[in-house]
Amino acid sequence: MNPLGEKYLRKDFLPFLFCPGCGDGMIVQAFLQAVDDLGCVDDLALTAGIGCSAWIGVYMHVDILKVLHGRAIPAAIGIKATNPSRKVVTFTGDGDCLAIGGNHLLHAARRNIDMTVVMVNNQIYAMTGGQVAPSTAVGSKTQTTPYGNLERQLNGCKVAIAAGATMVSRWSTAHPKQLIKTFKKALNHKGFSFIEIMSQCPVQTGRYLLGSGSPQFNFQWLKDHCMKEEDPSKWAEIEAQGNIPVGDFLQVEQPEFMAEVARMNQRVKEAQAKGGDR
Amino acid sequence: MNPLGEKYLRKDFLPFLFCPGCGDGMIVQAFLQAVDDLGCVDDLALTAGIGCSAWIGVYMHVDILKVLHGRAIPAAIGIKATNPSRKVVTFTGDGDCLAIGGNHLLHAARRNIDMTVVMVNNQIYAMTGGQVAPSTAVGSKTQTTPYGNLERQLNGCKVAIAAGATMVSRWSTAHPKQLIKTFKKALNHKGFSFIEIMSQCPVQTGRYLLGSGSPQFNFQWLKDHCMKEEDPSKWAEIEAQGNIPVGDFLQVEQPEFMAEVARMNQRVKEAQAKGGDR
Amino acid sequence: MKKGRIKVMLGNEACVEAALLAGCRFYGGYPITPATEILEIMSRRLPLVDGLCLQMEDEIAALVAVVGASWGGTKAMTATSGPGFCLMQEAIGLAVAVEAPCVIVNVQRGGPASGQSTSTAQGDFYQARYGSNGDYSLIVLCPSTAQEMFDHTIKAFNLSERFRIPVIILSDEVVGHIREKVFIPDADQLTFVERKVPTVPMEEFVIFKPEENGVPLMPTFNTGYKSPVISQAKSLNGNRGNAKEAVENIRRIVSKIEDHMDEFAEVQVYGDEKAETAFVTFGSVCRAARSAVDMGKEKGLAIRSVEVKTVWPFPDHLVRRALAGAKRIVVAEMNLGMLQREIERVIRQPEIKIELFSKIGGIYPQPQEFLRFLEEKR
Amino acid sequence: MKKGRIKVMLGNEACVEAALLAGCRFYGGYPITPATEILEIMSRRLPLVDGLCLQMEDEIAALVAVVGASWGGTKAMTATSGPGFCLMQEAIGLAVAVEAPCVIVNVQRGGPASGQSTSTAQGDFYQARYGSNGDYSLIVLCPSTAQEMFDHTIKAFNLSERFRIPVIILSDEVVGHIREKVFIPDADQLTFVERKVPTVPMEEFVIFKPEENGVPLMPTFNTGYKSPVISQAKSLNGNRGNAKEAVENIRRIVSKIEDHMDEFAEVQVYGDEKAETAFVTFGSVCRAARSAVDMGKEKGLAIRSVEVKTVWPFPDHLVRRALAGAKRIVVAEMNLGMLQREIERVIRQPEIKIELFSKIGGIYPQPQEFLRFLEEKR
Amino acid sequence: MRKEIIFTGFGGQGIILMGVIIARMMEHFPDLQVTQAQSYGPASRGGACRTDVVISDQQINYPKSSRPDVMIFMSEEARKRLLSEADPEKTLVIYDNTLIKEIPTAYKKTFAVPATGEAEKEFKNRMVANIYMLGATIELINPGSFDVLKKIVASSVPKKFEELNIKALEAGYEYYRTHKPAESPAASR
Amino acid sequence: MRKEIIFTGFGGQGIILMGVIIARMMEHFPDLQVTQAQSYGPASRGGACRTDVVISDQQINYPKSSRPDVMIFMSEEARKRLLSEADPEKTLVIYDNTLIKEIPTAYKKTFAVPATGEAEKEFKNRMVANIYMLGATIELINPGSFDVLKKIVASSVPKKFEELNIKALEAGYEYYRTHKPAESPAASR
Amino acid sequence: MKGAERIEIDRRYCKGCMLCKYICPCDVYDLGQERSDLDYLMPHVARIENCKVCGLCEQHCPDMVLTVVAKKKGKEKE
Amino acid sequence: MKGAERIEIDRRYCKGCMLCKYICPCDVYDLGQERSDLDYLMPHVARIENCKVCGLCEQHCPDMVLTVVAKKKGKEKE
Ligand SMILES: Cc1ncc(C[n+]2csc(CCOP(=O)(O)OP(=O)(O)O)c2C)c(N)n1
Ligand SMILES: Cc1ncc(C[n+]2csc(CCOP(=O)(O)OP(=O)(O)O)c2C)c(N)n1
Ligand code: SF4
Ligand code: SF4
Ligand code: SF4
Ligand code: SF4
Ligand code: SF4
Ligand code: SF4
Ligand SMILES: [Mg+2]
Ligand SMILES: [Mg+2]
Repeated sequence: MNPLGEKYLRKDFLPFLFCPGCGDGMIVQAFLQAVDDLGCVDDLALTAGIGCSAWIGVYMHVDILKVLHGRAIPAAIGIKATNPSRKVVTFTGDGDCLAIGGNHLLHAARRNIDMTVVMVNNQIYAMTGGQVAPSTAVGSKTQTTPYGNLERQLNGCKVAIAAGATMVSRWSTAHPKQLIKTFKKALNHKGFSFIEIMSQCPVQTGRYLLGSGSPQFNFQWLKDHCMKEEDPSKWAEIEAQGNIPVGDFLQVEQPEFMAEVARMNQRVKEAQAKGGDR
Repeated sequence: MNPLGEKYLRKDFLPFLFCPGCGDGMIVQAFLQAVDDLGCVDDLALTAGIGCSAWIGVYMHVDILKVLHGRAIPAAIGIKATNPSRKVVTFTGDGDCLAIGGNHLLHAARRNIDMTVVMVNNQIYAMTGGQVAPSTAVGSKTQTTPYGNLERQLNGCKVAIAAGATMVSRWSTAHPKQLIKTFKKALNHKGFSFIEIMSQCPVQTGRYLLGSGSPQFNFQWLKDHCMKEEDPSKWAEIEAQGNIPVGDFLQVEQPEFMAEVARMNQRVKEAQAKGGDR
Repeated sequence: MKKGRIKVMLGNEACVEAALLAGCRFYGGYPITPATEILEIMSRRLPLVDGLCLQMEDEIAALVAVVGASWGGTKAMTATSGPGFCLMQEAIGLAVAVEAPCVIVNVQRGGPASGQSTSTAQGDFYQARYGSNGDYSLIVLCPSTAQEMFDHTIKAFNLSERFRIPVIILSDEVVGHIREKVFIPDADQLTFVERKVPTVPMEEFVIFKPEENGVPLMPTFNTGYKSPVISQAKSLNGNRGNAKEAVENIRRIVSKIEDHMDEFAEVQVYGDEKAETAFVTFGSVCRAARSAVDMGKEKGLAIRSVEVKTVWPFPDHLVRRALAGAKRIVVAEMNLGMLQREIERVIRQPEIKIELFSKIGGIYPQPQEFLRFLEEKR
Repeated sequence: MKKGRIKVMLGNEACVEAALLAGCRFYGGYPITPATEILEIMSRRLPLVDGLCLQMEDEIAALVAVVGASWGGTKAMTATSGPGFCLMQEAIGLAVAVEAPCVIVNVQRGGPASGQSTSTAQGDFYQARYGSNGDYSLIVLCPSTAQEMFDHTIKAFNLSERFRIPVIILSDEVVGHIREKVFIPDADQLTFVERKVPTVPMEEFVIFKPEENGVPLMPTFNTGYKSPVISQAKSLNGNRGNAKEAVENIRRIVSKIEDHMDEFAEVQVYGDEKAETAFVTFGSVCRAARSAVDMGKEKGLAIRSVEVKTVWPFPDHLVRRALAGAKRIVVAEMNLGMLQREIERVIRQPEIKIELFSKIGGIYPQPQEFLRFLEEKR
Repeated sequence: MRKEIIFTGFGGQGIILMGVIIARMMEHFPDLQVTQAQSYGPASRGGACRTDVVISDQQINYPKSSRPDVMIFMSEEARKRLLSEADPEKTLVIYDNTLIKEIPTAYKKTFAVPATGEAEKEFKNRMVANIYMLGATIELINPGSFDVLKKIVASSVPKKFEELNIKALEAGYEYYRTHKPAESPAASR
Repeated sequence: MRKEIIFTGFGGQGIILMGVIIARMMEHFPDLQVTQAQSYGPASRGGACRTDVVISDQQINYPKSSRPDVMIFMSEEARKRLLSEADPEKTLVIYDNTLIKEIPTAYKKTFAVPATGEAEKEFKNRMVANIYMLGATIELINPGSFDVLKKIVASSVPKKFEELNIKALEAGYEYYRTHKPAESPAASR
Repeated sequence: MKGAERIEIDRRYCKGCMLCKYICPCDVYDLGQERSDLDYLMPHVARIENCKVCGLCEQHCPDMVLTVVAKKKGKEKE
Repeated sequence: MKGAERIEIDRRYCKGCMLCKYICPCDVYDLGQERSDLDYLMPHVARIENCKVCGLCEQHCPDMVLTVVAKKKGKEKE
């Protein structure tokens, strides 16, 4: 264990169940670094769904509720609703978040409830062995698209923006420094933040999509294909070249849901004290 | 029955279960007019979910599969998948489509499967008696937001665009002519089209949101608040005034899913005939 | 007699009233007839007590949010009807697996599928017990009056906290939509159970080690225990368990309830307890059966009506006792014969045929029909 | 003997092979261990026969798309495991209500909730029958070998078409993931049932009027009948029904199956049909029980093993017959006692205790343990 | 004493509210039990709509009406579908004769109230027909409780419609006083 | 005749494939039945991984191994967890001695194969250790079927790795020929 | 100029919403006294001579029960 | 200039992914011969003298098992 691990990991849960060279472990580390920098470990409450990436939070010694496939966001809402001062963070995979869980993303974003969704995008369903995900590129051969994927990608960041998220970023495991910074920004953002992290999965994505199961190769692939570009109007071009725009895309201030709830409750109780029933 | 009704309605299902002055009946008529103009009634196959608006298609004498709340789109996909030459149209409410069914909208749009989703937006859950919908304006008092709605609206058109729909329009029941034209465009569009129709619900929306249960008042409200504006950059301004942009927002050509499937099957079978197994 | 007040209330309203008294402060819901009033009234009432009522995007999100709120340290509930109850099944399993106390109301309507949204039915009898995957157990209570809607809701919260499980109130349209007088005891006249939280230092605490009563202490997220809570079969420390640990985990979450049934199981008998003719009923049908018993009495017919109040875990023992000596057993229910199967299982006397008086399609049985059934089928 | 070929296949693969032979041309699915191979193999095979395999966004969409495809006029199926099976419950009710023939495979894994994804279990026994809301019925088949995965899949398609219902293949991880020799008869050696479509003029056709066999003709969307198909309780012409019509509709969709059980119900007996000691099993446990019967025989113990192949509607009659004369009945299953309850219900002799040999946690029972159970519990 | 009353009409007329008001009144009668049960079609307006109120001095088990003492019809469709539930000899059949042409003479006890017509004519608002009807029938339902009824009506309608409703209620009561049926069945049982 | 073989190691070594290949071979032996059952942990790599193959001239009911004739260990963790399933007297314990230091002497029948070491050294590819191991053990599993095995291996791996795998297979077989255990248990039962 | 020969309102299904009356630019309708089969007060065609057969009422009728029958050509001048 | 006193690799959990070796700009690591407790070949710290204590290897190690211990200040000149 390195010192960060010594400080924050659940020793009795080790080793990580991730495969050798999996990006998920790197995300554990980057997140803990951000938490350490902010000194906010006691404020955290995490949720997760089902998938490899859903295990990221389990190894951290903080409150975590790991629920059903696709349902990490409503679980987070329940926790936040009852503990408004906690920093609630959801770890979810691209399948977990965009396939089965897509609707919850829309609705959490539109509510602008103060929480952070960290979506780990390894471009595949890894846990179940390499099936196509909504994030898999057109043409890719996976275990369920043996002749090439015909479905266009769902762009989590675009969807989050359309639904009303007030902070949206995308980075990769090859950007640990930026990632740490963005984590910190999100942890302090008042509202709904969405962070997509491109992450290597040597075993499934590597093997089926990229043609190599080597961790190094897969890590390098991310380095080569993630290009910083924060202007949405330039994304199409980058994407057309098979590359992935990364950066801090959006951060705006909007009324936050739990704060609005508190204001409403206050107002309603005052009105009632005055005798009106509405 | 007027002549259009005589020609196309299921006589033994009448009367419509809609309340007096409900916009849903006007949508039946406008849709049938479009179908009549195109002469495509035999090509149609409809699906619907649950809600007042979900009954729109039931009265038309065409194939219709009315399924579960929120699930009209996957039902349509199953029908289209097995009958690629049919014109498949889904009638769905704002709750049906954007609340419980939001995820299916995302995925049908990204697939660009050739079908039309007609989302009837009466800004409320009408069938169940006037609860808040994702389309209800902030501040509105409904049966489940007695102190005012705190959740920001989900904009179906924006979401459909972000997810990859290739045709997107919004009109209202106060625009029957434009609606008929847009229906015709959608019925001929090769790909996923999304049509949002602002519609009056005098009984729930009228009563709870707009303060009058009069059909005329509610109809006039739509006339007054729907403003033609097809440039997305100007929407925010219109919306800030409490108005609703309408128009034909988007139409582009992209590879259509069922056509791609057919090409793939062809290719794969040819490869197999040549002896390769992939 | 208890102190309190009397109010004419909708069954669904009585449920809300009781939930608030029991300390419910989070409600996650989704509208559906005939349960919608619970959500609507909650949305009016919860803000007044600093609670939160959320209309979620669907029933799945509703129950998962309830589970989140429960682990957040709050008493929480949801309500729905058949189609929504289907959607909640996976999350019911979740609540069982993560041992999150919560209350789920199913105000039954006609099925299958969309069925008959405004009509009553009792077709979710087995679904309430077995609708989720795998081995599990939970408690299901069946009220028949607005008063019982109130009483059972208090009981449901207490049992959910006592056992750390989802408790289901299996009501139906008749009970949810009836308006009648409800006695609301003053809060100090009632007993409220609260989940037990750990007090030992974090390092010494083993998250899923049961106390004597089979239930582990609950380190909710407001206690500072930094709890790992996963939906998989787990070992005592909360990590994924191996096969042996999985066995222990599953057996424990089932037996913590089934070994303590005498704490809560309830079967009532109305009418002549020694009568040879017995009706067996649950939920709203109890009421019609009672009237039938009364009518029978007027006509000189001795009848008992056995009312199963806690239908799951099925109280074999109590039902057997309540039916002891009965020669003719008629199960009356608004489905095609579900409770009947349990009675067949429990009353293993081949000479007694377990008859079924079944009403479906939303048609609530009339007392006269019970008596007619007894005559005609004789 | 039938003509055909022998191939070593995974149980899940045998299922696909049979489905394609039976004419399945649409598959809507979502990956989940241990059912994923069915989706994966379908995605390779269907394009070769001009079919379509769609990985949908979730299990709800998967089954609803299957129902759509079925009404589209195509034989269609899906497969899943516990958590996904939960999500499909509402749409199972839909398939029942709109009488859409389809096949649903549940390759069981450990529950509750996420449970043990890679381990076997039989905890969805009741869920398969009662997981959806309201009164309904459907057929559930339980294979125990890769060969039965094949045979039951053919049978499932045939029954689904015959009765216009969803047929569930309740398999488990052991059967889904076993590889063994499967005999694949040539297509002309098999019988395939196709749904009956109407031929009368559209105006004369009444969409939900049953034929003699209780099943209405199916005017699928490729027949030109302009069919109105709603998920509500309906009248014969397809419109929302009143109470009376609802009763008729619901009774019919249940009795069309339950009145014709002799067409498909299947219970097998392995070993000594007259033995006083009987195991009762279903699914993969049948195999271990057979080995136990053989081992017992070697030791001079006479045992019969009663294998319930079609578990729903539960074949009371056949099971009673297969158990006639048994003095000691041990139900062996990988759950905490589900089949046991049905046996208790069916064998109403108070002197016979229905014993339970239960293995959970993903631990497949060894034949020796059956014998040990017989000795120890004596 | 058990009295069963059925209110019926179509959705949107406020039929259910009539039952609710009667039920809520009973909070003021400690010795009486009450149940009010409703059933309605799926659409919010139109469709038959019905509520059963039972008043008794005993615990009420069966909460629906099986041999109604009073039936109040407020639409022609409701009359068509539900009149058969009335006992021609015993049931007092009250009907809105603006909407219902006639009741077969087989029904011995009847009382016609032009609630909708009066509401439209006198109050320019069909929505108060139900309250008018309540005023006209309260003496037949629970004699001597008009004052309680007035209180409950006032608290059951939005503030801004309170005056209108009370006026309609009083007009209905007046109609009763001037037109009441010969024999009051409420007194007779 | 019933022969039970267990292959075990960790995820990613291709343990399951070894069982699959043996099972598929049996298509070429009409008189033999075969079952291959597997179990593995949730992650795709790491975690214990195991497959049971049963070969018999009778119908195979119980498809798992309860008293294995042969066990093949390809990781230290697998040895730790599963060696207890071996019968010290009867089970032939085969192990990859690159990864497994030793087998307690209580186990009478053992055979060490440096599969991973050879794969790394000779073929610069750990991924073929399993095929090497198959080559080294086929005579102990199903004597005389090396040619069938070769055919099945060729059709079980991607075209571009076919040659490599066949070489590894042959190298394993060669290792067996030169190092085979004194008594062949396959022959002895 | 076009004119209406007659305007048919299908009394089986009219729900008296009066959108026809509201939308008519030529003040053809009044609120009537007659009730449809569904118990609603129907519109009354009070001033058919005003009708320009613009079709708006027919197009807006939510129950599709309204038919404006134009005068036959040649009849116009009568 | 900074230097490493030692580099610790926790053999209980190292999975031999060699991302440390890959990311190191100073060629400090070789593929080793020793196996971790999880049966993977671990990296070998072959040229510790090259190490600039940039921390990249530690930050990139997906199993958080790697610790670069910098020389204490003052020791640098030794
Ligand atoms: C309801 C349900 N359906 C399916 C599954 C099976 N399942 C587990 S993880 C997973 C996909 C995970 O993919 P992703 O979210 O991308 O996570 P990754 O493993 O790639 O990190 C699936 C389909 C499940 N557990 N529950
Ligand atoms: C699973 C499920 N949840 C809830 C319902 C209840 N329900 C029926 S319609 C409806 C809302 C309809 O609103 P919308 O889609 O906007 O249609 P509208 O009635 O407004 O046209 C709801 C919540 C249901 N039928 N099924
Ligand atoms: S399968 Fe992929 S994502 Fe999952 S642990 Fe392995 S490398 Fe990571
Ligand atoms: S409730 Fe509203 S949407 Fe529904 S039928 Fe009535 S007016 Fe139309
Ligand atoms: S618009 Fe149609 S339904 Fe409405 S009043 Fe006019 S004719 Fe009747
Ligand atoms: S056709 Fe035009 S002018 Fe004539 S009645 Fe209708 S709306 Fe008025
Ligand atoms: S990066 Fe970490 S896990 Fe990978 S080889 Fe280096 S020390 Fe081991
Ligand atoms: S700290 Fe930097 S220089 Fe030193 S070993 Fe690690 S990566 Fe190489
Ligand atoms: Mg993924
Ligand atoms: Mg709506």
